[in-house]
Amino acid sequence: MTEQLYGLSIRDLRVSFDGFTAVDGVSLDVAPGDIRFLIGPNGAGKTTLVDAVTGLVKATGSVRFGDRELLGRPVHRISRLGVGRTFQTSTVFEELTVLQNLDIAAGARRSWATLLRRRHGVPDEVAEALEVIGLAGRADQLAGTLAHGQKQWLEIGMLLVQDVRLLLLDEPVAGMSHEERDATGQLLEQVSQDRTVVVIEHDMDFLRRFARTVTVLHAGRVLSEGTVAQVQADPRVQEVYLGHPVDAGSAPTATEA
Amino acid sequence: MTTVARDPATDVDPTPPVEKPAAGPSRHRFRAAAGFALGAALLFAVAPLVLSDFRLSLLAKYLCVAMVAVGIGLAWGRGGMLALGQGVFFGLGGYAMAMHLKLADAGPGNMPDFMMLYGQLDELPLWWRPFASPWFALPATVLLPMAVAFVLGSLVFRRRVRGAYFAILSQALAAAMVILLIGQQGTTGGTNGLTDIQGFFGYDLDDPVNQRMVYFIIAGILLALLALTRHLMQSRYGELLVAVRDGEERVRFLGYDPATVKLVAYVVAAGMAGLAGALFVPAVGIISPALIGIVPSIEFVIGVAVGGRATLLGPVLGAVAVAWARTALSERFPGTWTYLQGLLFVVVVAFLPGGLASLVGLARRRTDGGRRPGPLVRLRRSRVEAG
Amino acid sequence: MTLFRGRRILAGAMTLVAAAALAACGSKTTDANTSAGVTADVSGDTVKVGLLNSLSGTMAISEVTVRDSIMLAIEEINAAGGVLGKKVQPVGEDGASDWPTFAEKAEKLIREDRVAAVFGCWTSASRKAVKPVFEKNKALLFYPVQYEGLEQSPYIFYTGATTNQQIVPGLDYLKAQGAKSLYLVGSDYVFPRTANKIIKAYAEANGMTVLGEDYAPLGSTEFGTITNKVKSAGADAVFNTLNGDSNVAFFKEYKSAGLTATSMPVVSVSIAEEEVKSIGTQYLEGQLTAWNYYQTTPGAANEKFVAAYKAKYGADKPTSDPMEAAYVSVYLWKAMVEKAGAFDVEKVREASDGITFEAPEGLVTVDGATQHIAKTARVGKVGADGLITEVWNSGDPITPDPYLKSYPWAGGLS
Amino acid sequence: MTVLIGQLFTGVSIGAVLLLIALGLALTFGQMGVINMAHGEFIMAGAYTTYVLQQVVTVAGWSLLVALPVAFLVAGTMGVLLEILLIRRLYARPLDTLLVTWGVSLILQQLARDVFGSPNVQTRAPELLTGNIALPGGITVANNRLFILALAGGAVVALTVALRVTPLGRRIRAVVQNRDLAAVSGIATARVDRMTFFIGSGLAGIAGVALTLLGPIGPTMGTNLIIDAFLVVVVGGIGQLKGTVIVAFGLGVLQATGEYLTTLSVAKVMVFVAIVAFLQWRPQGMFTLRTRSLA
Repeated sequence: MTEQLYGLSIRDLRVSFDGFTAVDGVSLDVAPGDIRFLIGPNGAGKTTLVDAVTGLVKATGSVRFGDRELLGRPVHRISRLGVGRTFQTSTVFEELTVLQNLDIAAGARRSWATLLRRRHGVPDEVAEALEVIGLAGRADQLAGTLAHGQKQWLEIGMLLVQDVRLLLLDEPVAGMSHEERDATGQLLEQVSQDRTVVVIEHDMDFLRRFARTVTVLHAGRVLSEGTVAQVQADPRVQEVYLGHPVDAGSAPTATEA
Repeated sequence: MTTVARDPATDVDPTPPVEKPAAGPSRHRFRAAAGFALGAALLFAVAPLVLSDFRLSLLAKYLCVAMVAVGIGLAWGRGGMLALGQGVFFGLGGYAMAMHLKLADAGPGNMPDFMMLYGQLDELPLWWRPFASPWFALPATVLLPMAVAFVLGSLVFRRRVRGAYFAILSQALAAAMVILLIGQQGTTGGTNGLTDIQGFFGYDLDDPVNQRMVYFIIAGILLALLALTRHLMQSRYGELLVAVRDGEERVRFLGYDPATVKLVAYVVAAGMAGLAGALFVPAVGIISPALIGIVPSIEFVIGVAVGGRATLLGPVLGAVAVAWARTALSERFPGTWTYLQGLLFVVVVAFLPGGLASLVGLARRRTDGGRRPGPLVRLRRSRVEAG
Repeated sequence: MTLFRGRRILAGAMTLVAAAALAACGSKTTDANTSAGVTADVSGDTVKVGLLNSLSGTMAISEVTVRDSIMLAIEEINAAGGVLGKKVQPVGEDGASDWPTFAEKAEKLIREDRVAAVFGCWTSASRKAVKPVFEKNKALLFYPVQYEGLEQSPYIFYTGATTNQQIVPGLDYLKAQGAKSLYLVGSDYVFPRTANKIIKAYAEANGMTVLGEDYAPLGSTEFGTITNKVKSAGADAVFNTLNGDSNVAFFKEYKSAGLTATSMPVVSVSIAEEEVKSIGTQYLEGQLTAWNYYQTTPGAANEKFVAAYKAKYGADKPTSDPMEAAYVSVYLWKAMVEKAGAFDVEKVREASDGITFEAPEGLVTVDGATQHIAKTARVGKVGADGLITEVWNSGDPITPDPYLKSYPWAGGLS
Repeated sequence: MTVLIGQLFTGVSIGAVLLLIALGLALTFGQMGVINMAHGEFIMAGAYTTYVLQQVVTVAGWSLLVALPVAFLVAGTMGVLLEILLIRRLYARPLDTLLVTWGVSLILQQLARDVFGSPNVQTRAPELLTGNIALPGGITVANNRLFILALAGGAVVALTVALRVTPLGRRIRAVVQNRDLAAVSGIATARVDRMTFFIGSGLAGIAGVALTLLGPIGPTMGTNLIIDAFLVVVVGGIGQLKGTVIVAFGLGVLQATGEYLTTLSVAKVMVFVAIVAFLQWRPQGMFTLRTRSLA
């Protein structure tokens, strides 16, 4: 793990759908190796921001990871530059085994000759990831039969074997038990040793324990930025959240636009 | 984007689960080898002994349909691409073969009979000429469909035309192809198609012994295609294809281009359909637009659905069973076949989406005592698009 | 992996060995054709005949009526004592409007059921598909529908009209009526395209001009453009070779465009009484058809046929040319067998020349050389009651000439 | 020039037919994602309804008018039955609805054959609708085409108004835009689905009545229409009627023009090529309801 750490640098990012501006000129910097939490009320544009960074939606402005511009590249190219993400709903391949899931994630650079052969044994990076995410004992189990938390870990594991340098996680602990949250948080800390991590999360308790820096989005703009303490002290943040209590443990249930 | 949690219990999975090795690889392989030997014995020894010449030639025809089914199983069952226009590729292969055989029947320098009757052409059209050579025509039966599939597939998959859109487009392609063929009666035989094929590389097709030879070639090639498909399904590519089926966007985020992954399966399926069409010609002696339109293209799919779309053998057995049922039932109850065919579609697809193969799986799991996590557990579909 | 490869080689080897071993015994195309025909099973006190028609699919509309009239003929023959003392036992098969199915079912009737003769087929495509099957097995097909000619198979008897018995007389009639220009509309398949070639050659030789020629895909029901073209061309008459459903749409459009039988008559060659019924006299009244038989054709034989048909299938069921030709074909086969004194195919063929039958359409004679039938051509006009009444006939039966060899203007056609 | 204007009208009227047969699909496929291959047989049901009614109401003009609402009910009821018995189980796997409903369409065709016989049946059109209006310059406009144009236009307006104004329409739109949110907001989505299917299938019935003025009435009449109808909806884009309307007329004019310059066969192939090319440019169709779920 000697690879260099990169930071994410977003400048004046704008995304609009049919006249509705979901992200309205966001600029932010995530330092290499940071664990940055993105929070904000529903409709703040958090997921859209991640969508824009990963090429899922068209956007204007600039998104640089290290010294590479990401905007304008197709999804799979951005992915090959080391940018990986998870989704709010778990998106593992449920009809493949844990091992197959990880093996696919590890293989984007494989040649066709390799692809067209059968897998023999367990590739090193896959074995390593299995240990890190704690699913080594379930390698041959179908991913669809995993518990919810385990699926989220598998997703993170897939990003690890993919060897991404920037992880964008969309509500990774939603619906998890306390024990699972703790395990996930520790996993993030371990991962961030040689990667940059951005987390969208509503769970304030989880945020307080594991966030290194926080960006608050509101109505498509950056409202506040800083450490957990700084952000919590910001009166604008308190105003925005008034009437929107976000308690620890309450799973978000409404649509975020 | 939906963040409303869907209840996994009600969110029924659309596609039947992939077979999973039941035990260690060696046992699995042994089972496969045994199954393969059994199939070969049935096709090469039992069938020719038990069946009359006429029934054997019917079986040869069914096996051609089964070849198309193997390809559809790969593209649809594993890759999620509902290829409703396989008749196009079947037709391309069939016409390529029939054109060569017609030219061979006519003899060097002569034109096929129908061209003189209907086309009043003075000389062979330019695009027919290469087919006089078996060295061109034989590879063309496979490569031509693959090339067409490649062009169409690269256009539509790259633009992320999928699901229903893809199915309807491939159907429209079949319709367009039929109209084109019929419109060029002088050079394609129009609705008649290419008929009255006498010889197959010098062998008289009227001779029952040679018909039997054609049957053996078809059976052998079907077995070879099954072996190839089994290998593809079990390779890393096969796993990737399932992943694309269940979460195309997710695969994209892993750094693959799903279009390429799908393209390979689609092109391979097209090649198989082409080969099947080419072998259908000596077996039945005719290729015509009636075999490649929308209706036959959908009928190719029904066998696959009945047998079990995501399995290796399901499509083959399903295709043969449906084709056989059609012949048997329409002999005994002409006219009612349509009802049965319709019912078959409705019942199997609506109530038994895994096809008959899922019944086998169910029985097997029962004997296994439920030790391994059964793929029958209704999994919820990965909803990556919802991201 | 090794096991896997081994199997693949095994399969390949098996194929090659099997193929090579068997190929060694098979005959080459260069050999004399040695395949013996299948002989019909006439050992019992019945003789089987095959009925091969589409009972499902798009062609069922027409072919079911043919099946009905064949059944009528068989019943009448059985009631009168059968053929050579044997009852005729019909074996029905569904061609399902699918040409390869026709070939498959023909083979089944011949080889499995061992029928003495097969009656059926409608479209040229189905006939072309089964022709090699009958030739290979040396079995007999009686084909009851008017067709495009240019064919002569030793194992097919054509009891419908060939082109010189329907299309050419139709043109003669138009010419006599003073038509100088024609517009050709047809379905996109073999019969219309071939018919139109003949029409163009005829027109050229007879000082008529063909102002346009349009084809619609089979089953097409959108005739706005074609009608537009027809109307703006302003021909003296339209020669219509459309088939099936398309006719309905065409005539509805034709009337909507303000074209009538008096302003621009249409001569159709695929519209018989059954079709008139499904299109509606509202659209067809006064239009012309060319056939060899109408329900209204006078004569005792026809009165008997029409009465028997209606008694069996319902008073509202019309009789038509293909039905009549199918009905006649069974009687012709009976006469041939009785003349030959055997069901043997070769003997029946030898006995066929000169066989006559007092058919509903008038006297018909089998021409042994072409295995077609000499028949009288008739042009009729659709009446308000949905029946077609004759306005012209050729007088004597016309000798069949499937390749139009006796017509100088048709020299380049075949 | 006269011919060209005549052709333009032909194109528009082809478009009107396409619109009528595609409108119901725009609702069931476009809004619910169900690929109903039996839609053509619902059209057939509408046509046979006209035929049956004409046996009772013998004055052609009246029977046609009576047939419109009755055919709507008949086809709509068939649609609801289909929805309740089969499609409800298949919302999670839209591609499978294609195969299941194709099976249903086979059964319905055979049923029609057994009930009404294989041959086509005829209906009498009111004399008013078999004539034409002569415009200056030798252009004639067929009355039946005008009637269908008006019918298609009326159907579009009625549907638009219904979707915009009525409570059911609002619910339908809510379900289309976000099924889950609609469900948690207290909308009985299952009932809305059923009503949507009723209306969509009912529109097929109305198309069937209109088609009796133009073409054959027989067991297989639906199969010739279904692919064209689907292409219109696919190219038009889902979730909005606007695209269906524009594409129906666009394809109509394209086909009429192509057919005039070449042949009907070539024109059909041209239309197909144009569609593939168009989907290269806009893979989601002409207009798509922009929600992030489709991104």
